Amino acid sequence: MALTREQIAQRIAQELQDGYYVNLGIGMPTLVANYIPESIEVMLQSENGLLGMGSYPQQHEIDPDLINAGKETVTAITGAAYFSSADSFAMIRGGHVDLTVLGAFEIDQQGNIASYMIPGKLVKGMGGAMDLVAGAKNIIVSMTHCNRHGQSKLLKQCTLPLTGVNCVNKVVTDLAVMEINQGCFHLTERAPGVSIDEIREKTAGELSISGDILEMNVS
Amino acid sequence: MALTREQIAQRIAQELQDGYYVNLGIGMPTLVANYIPESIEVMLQSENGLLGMGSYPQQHEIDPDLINAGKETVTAITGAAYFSSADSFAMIRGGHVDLTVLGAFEIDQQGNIASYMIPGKLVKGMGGAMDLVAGAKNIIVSMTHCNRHGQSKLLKQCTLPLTGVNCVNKVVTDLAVMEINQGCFHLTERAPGVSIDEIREKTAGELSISGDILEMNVS
Amino acid sequence: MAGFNKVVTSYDDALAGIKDGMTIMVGGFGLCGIPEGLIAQLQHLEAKELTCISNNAGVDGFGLGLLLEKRQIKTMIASYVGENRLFEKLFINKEMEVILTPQGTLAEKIRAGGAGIPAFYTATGYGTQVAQGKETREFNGRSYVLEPSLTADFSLVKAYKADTMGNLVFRKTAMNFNPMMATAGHITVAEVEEIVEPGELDPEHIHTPGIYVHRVIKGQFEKRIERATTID
Amino acid sequence: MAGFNKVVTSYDDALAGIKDGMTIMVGGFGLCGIPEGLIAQLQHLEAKELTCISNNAGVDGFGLGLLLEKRQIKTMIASYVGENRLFEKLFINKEMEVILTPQGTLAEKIRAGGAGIPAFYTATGYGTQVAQGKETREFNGRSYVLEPSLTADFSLVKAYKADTMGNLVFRKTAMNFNPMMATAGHITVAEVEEIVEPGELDPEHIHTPGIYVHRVIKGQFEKRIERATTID
Repeated sequence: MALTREQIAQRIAQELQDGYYVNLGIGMPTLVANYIPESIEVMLQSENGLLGMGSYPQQHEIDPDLINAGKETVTAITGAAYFSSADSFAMIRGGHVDLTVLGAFEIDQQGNIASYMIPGKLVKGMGGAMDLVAGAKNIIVSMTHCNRHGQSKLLKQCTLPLTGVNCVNKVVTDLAVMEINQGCFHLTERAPGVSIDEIREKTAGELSISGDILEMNVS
Repeated sequence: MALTREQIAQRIAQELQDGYYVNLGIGMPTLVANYIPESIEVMLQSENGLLGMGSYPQQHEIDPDLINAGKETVTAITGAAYFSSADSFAMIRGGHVDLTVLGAFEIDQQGNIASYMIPGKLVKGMGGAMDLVAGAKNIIVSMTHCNRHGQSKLLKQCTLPLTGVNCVNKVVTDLAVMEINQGCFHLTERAPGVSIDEIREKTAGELSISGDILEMNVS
Repeated sequence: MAGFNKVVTSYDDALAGIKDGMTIMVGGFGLCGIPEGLIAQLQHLEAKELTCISNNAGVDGFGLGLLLEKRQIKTMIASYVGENRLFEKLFINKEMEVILTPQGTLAEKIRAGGAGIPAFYTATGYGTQVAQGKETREFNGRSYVLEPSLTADFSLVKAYKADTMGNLVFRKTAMNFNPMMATAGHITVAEVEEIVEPGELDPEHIHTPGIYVHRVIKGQFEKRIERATTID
Repeated sequence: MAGFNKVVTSYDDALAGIKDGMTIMVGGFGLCGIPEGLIAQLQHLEAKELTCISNNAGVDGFGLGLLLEKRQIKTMIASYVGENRLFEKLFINKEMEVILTPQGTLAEKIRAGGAGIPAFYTATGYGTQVAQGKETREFNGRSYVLEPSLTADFSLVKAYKADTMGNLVFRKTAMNFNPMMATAGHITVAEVEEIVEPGELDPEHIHTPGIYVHRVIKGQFEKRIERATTID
């Protein structure tokens, strides 16, 4: 069965390693923070100027001067640091963030990503997404396998304006985990109960399947 | 009579205006700080990372973590700020320092300056001088009119490796004050008792003299 | 002798010299850390044909949204302009030019402007619409885009505290774009929560040295929250 | 689980991985704010053919002067190398390559390296020997030089305090080149006067966030003064 948003976040959280500095995009990627394994420590970077983002505040802790990149009120953990937007993106552009997780409208087999604009419909701007995909050492995209019309979002070539080129290393969808390299989606895991045929059918880009494809370990 | 080093500094101090941020180069320019008129306030920038440099410390105030760009121990005034070398030169390169005073081996009628290297003899490096001459809004050179061999240091064209091009606005020597523009030294003041003929004789570059040339007001 | 006292006591004095057609930087991220009173004064002055450089464009009726209401902005340079119906309408109807700029590139263009760097290369935006018409170039096998720097006639920033000499400190994530913008304005005006005497700010903790700040005014802040989100 | 504890307790651990031929950045301005123990360890390790990036080259017998004694430096990138007879001798006899770089350009090249900017334009050095062989270009009628950025295999920095997570604060003018170098090292090692627990450094006053710092060691500092100058 297709994963829920929470299950996608849970699977992505398995990619985290002890000591990682991580930037979680707005929306579904934010949920990953709820599934960080207790055996490791991870620091969250928020591109508006915070390293060491904590949970949402309790009502009495709300501080208008302390928000995340999604403009939600947050808290800071012990050992956090604040800095300017220039310093924050120096950190991101300079490749110091170990992992970035972000959503997308489309990705393609070249590792291109389209995530910020639907011409004529949704024109809000790229925010920090273009810097994040250009700068992070490792980029995981978190999204549903198909759009609401049932069309694949894993394409041969993106059709929407690009956020970045040749930058996505891995995608975790409600149906599968795939690595992207050498112009191809490489299936590595499937959602519990989802058939390889269904994944093949719903992946418009070049798909490579080899060896046993295990089921994702989510609860 | 030719001015002393202290008198040159005294004359340059008359160029300071209330509210100026000023960088004083190593050596003779440093003396300018001793002649800031009491009627105005000036902030001194030291390019190793201090805005608001104070006087030298008393013996018991010496702090190895607080030095100026000449590596001398100094103090900081009330309202000072410390910052990194990158931030310091952002300030300098960005044109935020109102006035830079520095020494030179040679200057020429194009406003070029040579101040950091005598090939085969003195090869210590340019330190911050190249950034200062490229960045400051207004540059005054402080030097003797002639070298120890009696040769003019105000030339048609510098002979030594340049520190910067088309950047010197004014020079104050032991003999004269001159403005530099349109490929010419313009004499504006002479040292008390020094004749215009002597200045003409000791200025190798193109010299323009017009109107009354007053004596400098130094004590 | 005025010396280094940068304090002004009226919003008229704070924005004296603003003219139609000027380029104005405005600090803040969303509604966090914006110079609320200076923006209101800008609306009050009715300066027109402005080029505004700000990460966002406020919301309907608050922040830079106030200037949109009066159609004061001709060109908007920003990274994210959502959460603002009027903005979208003006943008889609082409009543306003919008130059969408990646957030990190925007921050760096402003820093470069203040630091006397006319242009720099960044990988951000390579292969996207952002790079269209711009020079690109390879360094060590990777492709980069040449980005020119930005400066402004006025920079309007919000700080937590200032001393009378214009030294500024910011609070938490209300820092955001304010420090770079302070360096890139021909005239920089800081609206702050508290003005203290020189010496009360630790010289090692000053985020923006006073050399960058020309006027300081004590403001009143509503500090509206866009998305109050709690753990409860 | 090591988590974010960056503390090491021996100089061997602090510089583990240093190899002949590496590029090493070393913080400090003159003898102010230099990582004294890390430099001594570098001499002890006898790593050779090093490219050293540091504003200065120490003095005879102290700071980077120690590495000169053992001829460990192949190439020195610095802005000012006076006050050092051995250095002058090695330089003039061409036993060492020296790349003199204007101080502000050096600082910015290092900052750019840490910030993922491969190159930038500056007016500094235009028309001088520094611009020889480099691309120049006009922006708005003024000429600029293209300067590539710098990074290092190791950056050795000196801070006043670190917490165990690698957050750093510097003291007075001992800050100088240390913060940028911390961002530009593949491995950054901070030698500090005091190590404190996370939370003891105010998050708004941290100069270098721990993301840039891989190892922290408590050092012993002589803090030699080059020019003790008093008002007396």
